[in-house]
Amino acid sequence: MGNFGACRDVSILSVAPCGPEGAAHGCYLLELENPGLGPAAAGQFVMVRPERFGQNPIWPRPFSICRLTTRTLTLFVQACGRGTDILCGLAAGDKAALWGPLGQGFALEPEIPTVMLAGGVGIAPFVEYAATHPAPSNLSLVFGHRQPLSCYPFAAMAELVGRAEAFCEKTPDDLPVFIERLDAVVAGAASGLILACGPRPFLLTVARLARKYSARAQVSLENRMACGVGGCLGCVEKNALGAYVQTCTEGPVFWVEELALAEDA
Amino acid sequence: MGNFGACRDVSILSVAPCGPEGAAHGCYLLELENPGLGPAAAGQFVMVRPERFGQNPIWPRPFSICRLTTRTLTLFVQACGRGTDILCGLAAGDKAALWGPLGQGFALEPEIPTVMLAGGVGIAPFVEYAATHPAPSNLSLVFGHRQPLSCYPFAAMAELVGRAEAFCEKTPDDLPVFIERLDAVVAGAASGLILACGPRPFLLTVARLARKYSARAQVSLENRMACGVGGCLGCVEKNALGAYVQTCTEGPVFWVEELALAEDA
Amino acid sequence: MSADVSVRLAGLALKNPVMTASGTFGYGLEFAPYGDLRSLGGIVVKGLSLKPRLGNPMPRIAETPCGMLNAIGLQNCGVEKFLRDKLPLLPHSETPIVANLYACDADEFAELAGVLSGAAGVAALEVNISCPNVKAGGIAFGQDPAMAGRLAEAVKKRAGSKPVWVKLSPNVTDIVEIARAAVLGGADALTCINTLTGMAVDIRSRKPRLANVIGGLSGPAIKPVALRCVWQVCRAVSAPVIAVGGISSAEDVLEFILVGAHAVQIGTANFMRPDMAFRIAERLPGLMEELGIESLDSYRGSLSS
Amino acid sequence: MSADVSVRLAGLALKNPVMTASGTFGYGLEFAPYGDLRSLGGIVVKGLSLKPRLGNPMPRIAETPCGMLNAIGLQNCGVEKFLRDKLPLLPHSETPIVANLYACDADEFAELAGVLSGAAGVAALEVNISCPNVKAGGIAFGQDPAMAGRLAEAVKKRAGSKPVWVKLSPNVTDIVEIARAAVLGGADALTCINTLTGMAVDIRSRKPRLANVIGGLSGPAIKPVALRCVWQVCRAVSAPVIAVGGISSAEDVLEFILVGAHAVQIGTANFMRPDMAFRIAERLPGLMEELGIESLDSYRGSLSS
Ligand SMILES: Cc1cc2nc3c(=O)[nH]c(=O)nc-3n(C[C@H](O)[C@H](O)[C@H](O)COP(=O)(O)OP(=O)(O)OC[C@H]3O[C@@H](n4cnc5c(N)ncnc54)[C@H](O)[C@@H]3O)c2cc1C
Ligand SMILES: Cc1cc2nc3c(=O)[nH]c(=O)nc-3n(C[C@H](O)[C@H](O)[C@H](O)COP(=O)(O)OP(=O)(O)OC[C@H]3O[C@@H](n4cnc5c(N)ncnc54)[C@H](O)[C@@H]3O)c2cc1C
Ligand SMILES: Cc1cc2nc3c(=O)[nH]c(=O)nc-3n(C[C@H](O)[C@H](O)[C@H](O)COP(=O)(O)O)c2cc1C
Ligand SMILES: Cc1cc2nc3c(=O)[nH]c(=O)nc-3n(C[C@H](O)[C@H](O)[C@H](O)COP(=O)(O)O)c2cc1C
Ligand code: FES
Ligand code: FES
Repeated sequence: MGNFGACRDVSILSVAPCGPEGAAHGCYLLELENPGLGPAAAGQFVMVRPERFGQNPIWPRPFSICRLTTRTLTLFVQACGRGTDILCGLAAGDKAALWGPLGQGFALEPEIPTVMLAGGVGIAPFVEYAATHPAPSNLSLVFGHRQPLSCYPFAAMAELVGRAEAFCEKTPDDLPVFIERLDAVVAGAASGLILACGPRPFLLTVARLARKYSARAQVSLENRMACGVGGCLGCVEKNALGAYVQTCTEGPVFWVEELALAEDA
Repeated sequence: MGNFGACRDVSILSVAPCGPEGAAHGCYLLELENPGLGPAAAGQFVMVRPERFGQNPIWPRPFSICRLTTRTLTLFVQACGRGTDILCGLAAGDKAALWGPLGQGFALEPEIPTVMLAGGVGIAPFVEYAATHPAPSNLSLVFGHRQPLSCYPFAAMAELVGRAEAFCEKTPDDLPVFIERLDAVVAGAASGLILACGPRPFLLTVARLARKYSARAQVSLENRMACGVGGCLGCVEKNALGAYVQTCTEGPVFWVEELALAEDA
Repeated sequence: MSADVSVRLAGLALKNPVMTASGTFGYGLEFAPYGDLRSLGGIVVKGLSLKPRLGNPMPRIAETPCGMLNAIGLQNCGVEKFLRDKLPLLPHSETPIVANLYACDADEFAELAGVLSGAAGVAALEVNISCPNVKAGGIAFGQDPAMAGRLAEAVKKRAGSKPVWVKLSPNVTDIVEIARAAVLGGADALTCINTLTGMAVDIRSRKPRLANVIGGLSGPAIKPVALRCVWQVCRAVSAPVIAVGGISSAEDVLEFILVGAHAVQIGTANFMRPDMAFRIAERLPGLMEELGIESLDSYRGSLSS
Repeated sequence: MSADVSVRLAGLALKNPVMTASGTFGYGLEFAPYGDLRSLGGIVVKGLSLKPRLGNPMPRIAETPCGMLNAIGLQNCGVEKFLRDKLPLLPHSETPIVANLYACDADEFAELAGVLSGAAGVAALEVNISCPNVKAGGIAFGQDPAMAGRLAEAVKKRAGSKPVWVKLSPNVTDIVEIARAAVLGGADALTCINTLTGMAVDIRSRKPRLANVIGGLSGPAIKPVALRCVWQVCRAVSAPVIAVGGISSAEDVLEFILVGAHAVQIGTANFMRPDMAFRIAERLPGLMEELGIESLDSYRGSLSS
């Protein structure tokens, strides 16, 4: 088969648990061949479909670009379902179809103090963001997590950026405490740039706080996607005008005020 | 989950190409844990469904017992489709559901000169037959094959049995020559016992020759099976009375005269 | 404190909602080596006709993506032989054994019901008005509301005290219409769904993969269609619904209870592994506890929208 | 000597039979980075209505075994914007671009056809009388033969010289009846099939997986149903049939040609990888050579039984 353009068949180079406890908590780093992906902005994503999927599951899976070098693409993947379980069980040499970089990445304002708010696997795009930021000392990271900290690519980031803190949510009681902390962080960063990636409830909280403190904030959505290229209209989110916009092409990163974020979708 | 009886979850112990050229020709030996399968007659089979199948393919796959010891079950598998490709790509430690021994094996008449006629993977049950036969010197083997001989478990059998010959079918022109040879073999063995396993056209030829020379002959069918236990009525063959009999429970081994073998099924 | 998985279904008390589907579990006995038949909520046996039937020529089955096609053509040993040779060996006093009825017209259905009405070990009659694999009757019955009602009535009249279930075809424009007609005709419960009509071909030999050309599609592939049918029928009729179509896990069972089913049947999944139905029945209470579901009655039909 | 993959289809000359299915290939342009749009047999764009439509609330899609459900609800930019902003960017002089029409009644369909009849870059009109995901019209149109005939007629009258294709629903008792009505009404070709109506639920949240509750099932799971429908329709009508439903390989394409289809559409498989349709179109001639098939015309409908 010829090469048809921007969708390529690549080899998996390695699949490794992230940190000593990664396997137990389903946290993996996947390294793939970089088949020559164009320049990427942190926050953009790729679609991956291992051969192993066969016809089931049917859809590819979207993942943030966690680290892109000229030779390799690294994804940080949490095994949490059929597709990610298969992905994290792959071995070097297995094949996957890969296309990207897709969508819109995070705003980059090198001189502006920028706070990265990450929840769980939502840390993935910020690894690339920090690694490619011209002035990482202007960055700070607030990271909420449930699995042990070593299961995430946190330590290396903490060394790179100006400030990094992690908050472990062990019980439901910890949640209000974390939200309080986020409130303080957003309040303090309202004049800078706020970027958030994580589970939907986390993003809703960030959006609410951004409005509360009139902060400039972007959120990265993780809507269900079938195609990733704007072809199915499945991944939409309601925007501020009441229209449905494709999160795969117009997102996944949006300014908070662009969207009519609903609690329930 | 408890143990519900005769269907068990076992580990794959090893998957290895058969002979130096096995991988190139899709011929593999699979070694599985023997979870305590009851005593088996050569010609009986097992159903295997690797976890890896997920929901697609939906059916398990039937394989002849190629070798059964107290600790291990060996299958000889030709990768020729979705299911067998997956099976032959498994690694030690992968899990599969396994049930059997199923169906009716070959007749065993230790004192009677017995000719085993095998075509391709149809050699599998004869490995067990020869290994468990009380007087293997009464056995002879005629083996028709397409892949290199080293891709099949032929050499070890040849040492064990009284006589063994192999016939390589390289081009379509070789077929009539092989059939001529089979004619001579069946003619010469008409007073003994003839057992055959292989592709359907091969079995039809054997059945025709057995009738021609009034030889006592058994054939082992490879009809498509969904359940392997008599539950679906999918695997039937027309018998001499015009009724459809389940090949998984009443076969796969039948006396030639029990069946109304049709050219076309 | 274990979750309550018992079910009352049109006069029957089931230990649990997990039954087996007709044609996928033989006469039950074939699966006895793989689990305790008494642990099942019920066993529906292979479709029975008045006289033994040969069934269709081979090949009769073909694999499809996440499913399969079959055109068995209702091969069976006939009702007499079933009652004489098979039923006595089944644990009918501990688990409801349900007869699945196939016939070519209303009179024959009535006669068959009459024969079965007297069989002590038979707990209910399931009327198959939806088999796509036979020339006479079969699916056409289940596609015409008037006919469906008439057959339900004919069977009910001769069924004595046995509950009558009517098994519906999804190959219709409006399954609710057929469901209503069957209930009006006297059905005590409805089984939803039989197979979807499908086909497979071999591009090399240029032949259909089934000698019968068309067959019935079953397995996980059809679960979304079954779920939709069960949901529609549950909202429209008050008779209890027994769900079938692509169920292969305890989670799937709860999906069907959630949209309103009283009980379920495991079909094609029995071929994935012969202990499947047993495993699902065993797993269900634990899953319910994990999800905080106290009883099926409390969960049934609780879908919000 | 390469196999002949060209097709004549109701007045159109296609390079090859591999088109893309409405709603699964955006407006075509989204897939331009993944292959040469001119290498396709045709491109059917997302369903168009007279006015832009918002579509259904989210979530709109759910994965199912070997398939998916969608309830997009025909979100589209409206026919005007399509003609103004999208069509000029498509290679319409090299590859037929087909408009897929959705409307709420016959008058609206006719008006829409009128608008499109004048658009030079539009090669044919595909009338969607079978969408399960909208309240008004949609699937009900495709379930009533009289209505199907009326809509075909209304569109045909205003379509000018453009061929009219009518897209059929599999959610009917008898698809042949609808097919005949559409052809009598004036359809030049029939597209078979749209999605099967299905549903999925979440046992934890107790909610439907689609905000619209029900949706359309597509993908390899439904291929056996599509194949059966195409076979039935091809035997019953002389109008050419465009097959769609679960096609994901060149082998699948030949299956549908074998039962009588003139051309095919790739739908859900475009989501498996965005170069899927291009790959299938490229692979087809090679596969035909391997199988000794000289032309599609010689292979079409050659199923033996
Ligand atoms: C732009 C984008 C970037 C992402 N980046 C990462 C990343 O860097 N690392 C990472 O681990 N995960 C990331 N995700 C989420 C990841 O795609 C999902 O976890 C994955 O698709 C789930 O697949 P599964 O088969 O394992 O789960 P499933 O078995 O399909 O479902 C498990 C759960 O995940 C939800 N889900 C299923 N598919 C998706 C989907 N496509 N998007 C979101 N939720 C889904 C289901 O509703 C269900 O609740 C990203 C998602 C998006 C949209
Ligand atoms: C009793 C019995 C014993 C067998 N023993 C062996 C053995 O020892 N070693 C071995 O390699 N093979 C054996 N087979 C055949 C083996 O089961 C099939 O090769 C296998 O099921 C094909 O699966 P697949 O998914 O690779 O092929 P598929 O992709 O499903 O199909 C490839 C081809 O195989 C045919 N086929 C599919 N399923 C079956 C089936 N269940 N039985 C027969 N043909 C089928 C199809 O029609 C098709 O032509 C045996 C079969 C039976 C019934
Ligand atoms: C091999 C096979 C045989 C079947 N035979 C019958 C039958 O005799 N009577 C009947 O009512 N349904 C029969 N069915 C339909 C099943 O009972 C069930 O309704 C259908 O397969 C859908 O469920 P599933 O997807 O779980 O298999 C048969 C199905 C299969 C696969
Ligand atoms: C996301 C999605 C959107 C669709 N939108 C339309 C549409 O707008 N108009 C239409 O006629 N069919 C639409 N369809 C149906 C497809 O064109 C096709 O008929 C169906 O999906 C079956 O083919 P498949 O299995 O190859 O996907 C849509 C299908 C999907 C999956
Ligand atoms: S995922 Fe298909 S349009 Fe966004
Ligand atoms: S394989 Fe099911 S009855 Fe033989």
